[in-house]
Order: sequence, then structure tokens, then C-alpha cells
Amino acid sequence: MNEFLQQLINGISLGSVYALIALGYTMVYGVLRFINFAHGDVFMIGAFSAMFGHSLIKRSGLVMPDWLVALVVLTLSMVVGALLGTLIEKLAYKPLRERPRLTVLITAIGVSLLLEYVGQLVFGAAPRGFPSLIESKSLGGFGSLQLSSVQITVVLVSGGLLMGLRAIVMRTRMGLSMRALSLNPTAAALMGVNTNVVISFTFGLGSALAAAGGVFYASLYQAIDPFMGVLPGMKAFIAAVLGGIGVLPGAALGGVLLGVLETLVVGYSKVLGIPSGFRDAVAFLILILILLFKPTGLLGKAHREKV
Amino acid sequence: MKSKISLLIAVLFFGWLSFCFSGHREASWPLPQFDGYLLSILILIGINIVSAVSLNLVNGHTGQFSLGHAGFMAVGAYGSAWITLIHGKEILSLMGVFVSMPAECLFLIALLFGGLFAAVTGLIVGIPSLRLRGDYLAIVTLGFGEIIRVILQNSDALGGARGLAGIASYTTLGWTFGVAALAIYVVGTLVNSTYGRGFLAVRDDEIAAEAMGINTTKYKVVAFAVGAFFSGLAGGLYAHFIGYINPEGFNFLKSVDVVVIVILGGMGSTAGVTVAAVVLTLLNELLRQTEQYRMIVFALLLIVLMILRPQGLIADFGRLLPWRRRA
Amino acid sequence: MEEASVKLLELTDVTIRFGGLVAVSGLTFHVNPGELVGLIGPNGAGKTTVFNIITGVCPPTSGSIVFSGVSVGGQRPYQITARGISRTFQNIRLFSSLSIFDNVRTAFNLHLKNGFFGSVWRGGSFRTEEAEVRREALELLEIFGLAAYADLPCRSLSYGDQRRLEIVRALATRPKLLLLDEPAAGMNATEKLELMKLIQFTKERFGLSVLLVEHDMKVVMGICERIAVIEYGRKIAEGTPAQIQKDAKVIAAYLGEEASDARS
Amino acid sequence: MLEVDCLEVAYGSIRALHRVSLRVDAGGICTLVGANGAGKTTTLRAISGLQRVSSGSVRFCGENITNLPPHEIVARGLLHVPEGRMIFTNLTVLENLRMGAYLRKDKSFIEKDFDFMFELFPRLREREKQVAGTLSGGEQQMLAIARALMGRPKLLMLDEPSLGIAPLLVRAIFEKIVEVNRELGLTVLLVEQNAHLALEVSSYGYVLETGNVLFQDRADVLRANPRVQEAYLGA
Repeated sequence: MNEFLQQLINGISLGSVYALIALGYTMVYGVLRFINFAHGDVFMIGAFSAMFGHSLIKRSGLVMPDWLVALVVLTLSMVVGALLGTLIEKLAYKPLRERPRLTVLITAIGVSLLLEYVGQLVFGAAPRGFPSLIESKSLGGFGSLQLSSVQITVVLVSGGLLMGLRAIVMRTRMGLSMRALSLNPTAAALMGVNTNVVISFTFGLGSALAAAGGVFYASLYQAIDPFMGVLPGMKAFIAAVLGGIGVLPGAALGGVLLGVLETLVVGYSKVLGIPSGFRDAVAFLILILILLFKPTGLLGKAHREKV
Repeated sequence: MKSKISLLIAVLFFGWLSFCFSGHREASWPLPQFDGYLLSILILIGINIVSAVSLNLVNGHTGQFSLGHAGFMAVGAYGSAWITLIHGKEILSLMGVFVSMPAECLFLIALLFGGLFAAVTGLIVGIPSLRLRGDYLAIVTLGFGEIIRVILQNSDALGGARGLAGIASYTTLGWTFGVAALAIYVVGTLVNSTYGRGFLAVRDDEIAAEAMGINTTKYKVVAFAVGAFFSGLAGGLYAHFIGYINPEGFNFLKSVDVVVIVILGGMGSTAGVTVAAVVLTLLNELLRQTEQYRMIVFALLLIVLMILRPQGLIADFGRLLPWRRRA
Repeated sequence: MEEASVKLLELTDVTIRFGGLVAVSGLTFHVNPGELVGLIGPNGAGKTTVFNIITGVCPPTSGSIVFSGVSVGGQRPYQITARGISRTFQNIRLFSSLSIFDNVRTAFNLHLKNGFFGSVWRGGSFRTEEAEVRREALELLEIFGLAAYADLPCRSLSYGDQRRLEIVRALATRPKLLLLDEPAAGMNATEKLELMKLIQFTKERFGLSVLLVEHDMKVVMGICERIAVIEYGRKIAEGTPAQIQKDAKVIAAYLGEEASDARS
Repeated sequence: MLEVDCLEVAYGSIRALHRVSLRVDAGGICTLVGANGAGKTTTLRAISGLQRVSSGSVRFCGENITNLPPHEIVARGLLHVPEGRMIFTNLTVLENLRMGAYLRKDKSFIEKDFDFMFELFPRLREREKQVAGTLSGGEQQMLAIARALMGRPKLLMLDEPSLGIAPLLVRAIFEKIVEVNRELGLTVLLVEQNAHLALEVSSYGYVLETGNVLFQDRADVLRANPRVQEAYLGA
């Protein structure tokens, strides 16, 4: 039982990172109907910005309490992520607004590869250690159950960011126009919404969350490299599809669900009789099953093609 | 009619090449002797032609964007290596009595086995995923490709993550360009028939194609199976050229390599894709010293191409040929 | 038994729902062999949906569809086309990257004996068949005056000619029943007159039945032998053009309430 | 108020509009009638910036607005209720209305206008908190009109307000259009397939055929024109 709870906790903390990245996929899909393949690489850039930000603060000699350093670093990487996201949209995707979705998908693959290999050129291919932004200590005390401060912080802060996002989407004017745009771009334009601004904002917001996800992921695993975004990126996309692409609560649900499932499969690989190496295949298997049996995802609605 | 002439010329040319090299790794008359490096580049060009032309049938002609091509190559590579490496001696001893060229026959059996196994995998992947379209299909095929890789990584009988080493070097220029000629011929003739125009119809408008009596599912599955068969052959050629294969060599990036060739050549243009395979293999070699720049160049190429010239750089290559020019 | 074999297409109590919306409800109507039937109704009444039901694009939620005595409800579109129903589309759906000739040629697919292996092997029977397809396709294009442009991309045709090509393509599947979805949309008065002649000519020349969805009253009243009117997915009237023009329900629903006194 | 001069629109190689010219005078209701595919919707889309114009010009209140992005045209007081209503199905009725007032800064007046809309369309008040997708076709059309009115337009363009709506409701909606026109002095440009009803409420009309203006005249004159009747009755 304890072991199960332990796996569950590990799964939820990993899942909340997936949820953060998945939100970006879902938001972009909502307004532009395409899969932003490069989203996982914004996640990577977020982690690297946090690392450089951290060392910059340490070297500057400023004395700050640890929590403030962590906050500054997180904010910094989210800002970098947001800027990068809007920049990518402006340069690579905006010229393709009226083109077939496949053209945009191929471009997105190009952008993804570009970020990875420029990253490799700049940061080097070898994994680097990621500084601990918050002191890592065990908060255990429930029998053999291990709760680390990092895990708890990741879950709590992710939860906070999700709430913040919900507030923006549900309560602000910009959020209203985002929802309107995803429901009907033509009608939104006819209400006076400047669609370019809303699309840029959506990219920025989604990318900021991905960058935050990168910081958390790096804090959990304490190592980063230019290709760290590839698998979490794809898994987060799968999480978005699982929850119903275009549906914000769906992305959060899908992320947590996927994190938990994946951790459980690894934790119980011996009992289930699957090698733990199949960890990464689990997500893809879920994707294939969901697309075949419930392509709209758990919380999504169906669209029909007009003939 | 004119496109048939250029197809015939291409097939004859590759057939002649393969004749020149039959049975040997070195060239025979009337071609000069190649040194090992040039030879290996030529073989790589041939393998890339096979895999790009076959992927083009799926992604270009039929419009079903697949990102799992490397998975089928892996199946072909492992399948054929499994025959030659693990069952090679038994089969050879069986054949030795009956045929004069046992090694070639063994390789043929291995290639066919790899290709057919890949085709079957293609069917298994294709039948369920072809209900999906566009970017969803791309992601699901990517997922299947990754699953194939993970399965290989975890199967001890095939060397797990270490892969298989010591595969016999059966691949010659003759074999490579023979298979390339076959791939170009099959894909070329296929889409140049009333039956084969169905592939293009499926790409242009699925609903109209169904309404005109075309079983779109069947067409997509056939495209997938034929594409997988030839990529399996490409994988087999590759395995018996390099001599060593591991699952990591058939990851997502390998699929992207082939996709780049198809896009550069122009989706749906066999001639363009063949030329692109040559150009990009050479470019690859030029950039080999500066490996870290290679993918950056490819990535930029993809982005710029999609924005400025989504139909591909060489799509209209065929029209430049003098006998295909129209008034 | 006797009766069923008389009617070419028979819809009985057909209903289709999309989510909560009932697009077509309890529709019953038929087409006799050799008949030219019009299906009219205000925008959004469900006419195109009826076409989509008949051709298998949207299988009905309930009700039966019988064509030539065989139930075709729930069959895939290509299977229904193979039974002898072919159609055109409201918003032209040609195979945009193919030539005019290839657009027509592709529609012969249904009747091919040479499939994958035949096309690769290119033996005698394949060559005979290809020549046959070529001859027939060109003949069809010739009849409709498009043969001279056969090798041009279909996008280079004018709007009216694209509609014509769609009809040619539909004929290449050798249908018994041809469904035309708003063939006159976007045409001017002269083109509409030509279209009317073309439809009647096609019907006689190929011995077809035609079911026509059309907004232009002149076209519908001018060539249809019988007209069914639907509104909100229900049939509200059926009869000859003369009867329909006098029907109070139709005038109220379709032509506007004031229509009756405006006519004189 | 609105002057459209020699407007040409092409979709690829197909020309949808050939030199369409029309004028809408302040305070009136003007109608565009014509068969399906005649170019009515394209004309409205070209005016509101949804469709690129290949040549010709659109002037609104003396200002050239040709090929401006839609949101800038809205900002000048020209609102378009598109064909098929295009309400935001997953937003509530109130949120839909709020979207209509998207560009307005006068917060206190917006609240008042909500009340005004609910007086104009009492059915909407009953469904204020409901998701708009659950409304009936007629209610959705009312919402679409109310949503556009929330933008305090100078000119309102309505595309097929009777589409897929029961005849009784069509009457009601047309009465509302007339009411809005009279009470608020709002100029209306109407596209409608129900020509008789549309011409009955309008002051001026244009008849379009295959992208050309066939006739234009006072609405009552058009109603008496045998060729207009013929086109609609097929007699």
C-alpha cells in the first residue's frame, strides 16, 4: 500500500509537469488547430534559462533568501519562454496562417530541430547538472513513505499556475477573446478582436507555462540537456489528446493521469511482466488507444466535416 | 506517355548500373574502379532513393503524412539480419547443394523476408491508424515508430540496446541500385495507371474519391504496405552495408531524414524525390565533418521551404527534361 | 414485391440526428426509373443532408434506403456508388491536382479488372483496359465539349465548366441515378439555360434518373417532372411543378408569406 | 454612409464579384437580394474585411476602409452579423453579449446596454446564464443581432437572418430589425433570400446575379418588378 502511495506521489509530481506543458499544446491547438511540435523545446530552453539565471544571481553576489532566488529564476525562465514562443509564432507560423495544417506541422518539426541543434551547439550535447533551487529534503514520516520537498513544491506551484491560468482564461477580457477565437475565429474578428494579438498572447502564455514545466522537470531530475524536451514534449502532447485537445481542464487531467500511469507501469513492471524499458512506449500506446477508441479524448467534443 | 519514357530511362539506367556491379563490391567495365569512400556514398545514395521513393508513395502521392518510416526500416534491417546472421549457416548449408551462388540467394531471401515482415508491420500499423488524418496520423505513426524501437531495445534475442553486430557485407552497388530501380519502377508505374490515380484522388479529396467509387481505406492500406515493404528493403540493404545495427539508429530523427528528402524533392514527384535523395546524401557527406551544423541546416531548410516553396525545390524537375517540355 | 421493383430509389421514414439536432426527420420519398425529380426547400432545410444520407456520407439514424431493390442504408459511399448512385457536390470537389482527363479516368476505378499487380506488371489485359478507359473517358469529355482541354489541370476551367466536369466525372462511374447538388449555383441566366438543356440531354443520352437539389426556381420548375419540398428536415409537399407553385404551404415556407398576393 | 465602388473579388481563378457598386444611405434599411451563389454573402464579407478585395473600393462615413483588417472596421462602427449566426456556442448568452462590446471602454454603459438588449429580446434574459449552443435557432439569431448591437454600430449588416428559422420567428426578427432601425436610427444593410419579406421592410434594394448588380431601385418598385417576381417564383 505504502509503495503504491509512493508511486502515486511520484506520478502526480511528474504528471503536474506534463500538465503544464500539455496546456500549451491545447491552447495553441484551440486557437490555430495545429500541433506545435516545438513546444517541448521551449520547455528545454526554459530549463536552461533557469540554470543560467541561477548562476548569474549567485555570481552577482546579491544576497537573497532561497525562496526569492527560486521565484526570480522561475519568473525569468517563464519570461524567456514567453518571448521565445511569440517569436517562433511571428517568424515561422504566422506566414503560414492560411496554408494546410500539414505545412505548418512540417515547419514546426523544423523549428523543433532548429532549437535542439542550436541548443546543442551553444550548450553542448552532454547533460549538465541542474542547481537545486529549493533545498531538497525528505519530509517523510509516514512510515516508509518518502515525500521530498521538491516534489511537494512542484505539485503546489504547478497547481497555483494552473489556477492562475484558469483565472486569466475565465475572468479577463483577453481570456474571453481567447475562448471566442477558439470557438469561431471569424465571429471573433467581427466583434473587433485583433486575432494576431490574441494568437501571440496565447503562444506567449502557453510557452511560459512550458518553460515553468522545464524548470520543475529539471528540479525533479537535476540534469538538463538540449534534447530533454523531446520526450516530455511528446508525452505532454499525448496528455493533451488524452484529456481532449483544445479543452483546458482536459490537458491538466490528462497530464496527471499520464504521469501516474507511467510511474505505476515502471514501479510495477515486475508484477505486470513488462520490462521497465517500456516506460516510454506506455505513453504512445495510450495515444494510439485513445485515438482509436475515443479520438475526442476524455473531455472533448466531436467535430464534423462539412460536405 | 512522356512520363513513361523518362521512367523507362531511369529504370534502364539503374538496371545498367546494377548489372555493372553484379556480384562484386567493385565496379566492372565500363565504369571505372571506385575507391571505397566513393563506393559507400553511392550505396548510401541508392538506399536513400529506395526509402524516400517509398515514403513518397505514402506521404506524397496518397497524402497520408507518416512520421514512422524509420520503424519500418528497422523491421526490415532486423528481419534480414536475423536471417543472415542467425539462420544464415543453416540456410546456406541447405542451399549449397542446389545453387551456384548461395550467398546471393541467402541475401535475396533475407531482403525479401525483411521487406515482407515490414509490409506486414505496415498493415498492422496502417489499418487502425488510417482512420486518422493529417497531424493526428503523423503523431500516431511517430508513436508506432517509437514503439517498434522500444520493443527492439528490450528484446534480448536481437541484442537489446546494443544491437546486432557482425552482419555480413552482402550489399553491393548492384543490389542497391537494383532495388532502387525496382522501387522507382513500382511506384512510378503504379501512379501512372487508372488504378494508381486513385492514390492521388485520395490525397486531393477523400470524400469525392469515395463518392466516385474509390475504396479509400484500401488505397491507404496498400500505400502503407508497399511503402513499408520498400523501406524494409532499404533497411535490409543498410544493415548488410554497415554491418552493425542498433535500435537508436532508427529513431525519430532517421524518419525526419527521409521526410526532409521527400519534402525537398516535392511530395508526389518520384523524379524530384530521386534527385533530392542524391543531393541530400551528398550534402550529408559534405557536412559530416561539422555534424553539429548538419541538422541546423536541415531544420532551416524545412522552415524556409515550407514558407517559400511548399511544393518542394525539385518538384518540377521532370518538366526540365527536354522530352517532357510542353509547348 | 412488384411495387418495390418499380421504384429505383426509395427512402422510408429516414431520420438523422447530429448530437441533439434533428436534421432530417421521418422523410419518405422515392425516385422512379427515368424520372427527373427536384428536391427544394429554404436554405438549411436539410437538402444536402438528404444527399449525404443517400450516398452514405452520413448514415441515417433510423429509416430504410432501398436502391434497385437492395437496402443500401449503412453502406460505405464507394459501395453505394458501385450500386449505381453517383453525385456532384454543392461546393465543387474535383481532384484539384489532376488533369481534366485524369479526373474522369479516376472515376472508372470501380469497373477496373486490373488492380495493383496488373498496374505494375502492365500485361496485355492491362494495356487493353487502359486503352478502353482512355477511349471512354475521351468520349464522355467529347460529348460535353471538354475533350480539347483534356490534358489541362482541372483548376484552369471556368466555374461553369468545373461544374460540367463534375457531372462528367459522376457519369464515368456509370450510374443509374445521378444526384446533382445545386448545379446552377453561381451561374448566370444564359449558363442556367444551357445547364437545363445539359441535364435533360444527359438524362436521355445515358438513360438515367436524376435527383436535383436546386435553389433556382426557374431551373427546377423548368425541367423537373416531380418536386418534393422539405422544410426543417420534413417533407411538406410533393407534386408536379404546377401543383407546387400553387401549394399554400410551400408559398408560405419557401417563397415568403407575401408571395401569394404579389403574384398576379 | 457606405459607398461600395466597382468591387471585385476572386477566389483563385474564379471571380465571385464583378464590379459591384452600391450605396447605403444613413437611417434606412437597404436589401441585397439574389439567388444562392449570386455573391450576396461575398459582398458583405468583402465590406467587413473578411474577404480580400482584388479591386474597387469600400468607403464608410467618408473614410476608405478597403482591405482593412476586420477588427479595425468594427472599431469604426460597421458590424456584420454573419451568415449562420456564428454565435460562440460554448460561451454563455451574457458572455456572447460581452464579446459584442469587446472594443467599448464605457463600462457603466455596457451594463445598461445588457438591460436594453434583454428588453428588446426578453427571451434572452431568461437564458442569460445558459450556454449559447443550447438556444433554439431563432434565439441564436436574436443573440447574434443583440451581440452586434452591443458594439453600438452605426451600420449593421445582417446576412440571412431568416436562415433555418421557423416562419413565425422570422416575422418577429424582422419586426425587431425595423424597431431597431426606427428607435435607434440605426442603418441596416440586409441580405436575405426571403425577398418579399426583406423588400417589405426595406427602403431600397439591389438584385444581384452571378456577381453583378442586375437591378437597383426603391424597394416597392422592385417588389412590383415582374422580373424579380419571376426569379423568385419561377412562374
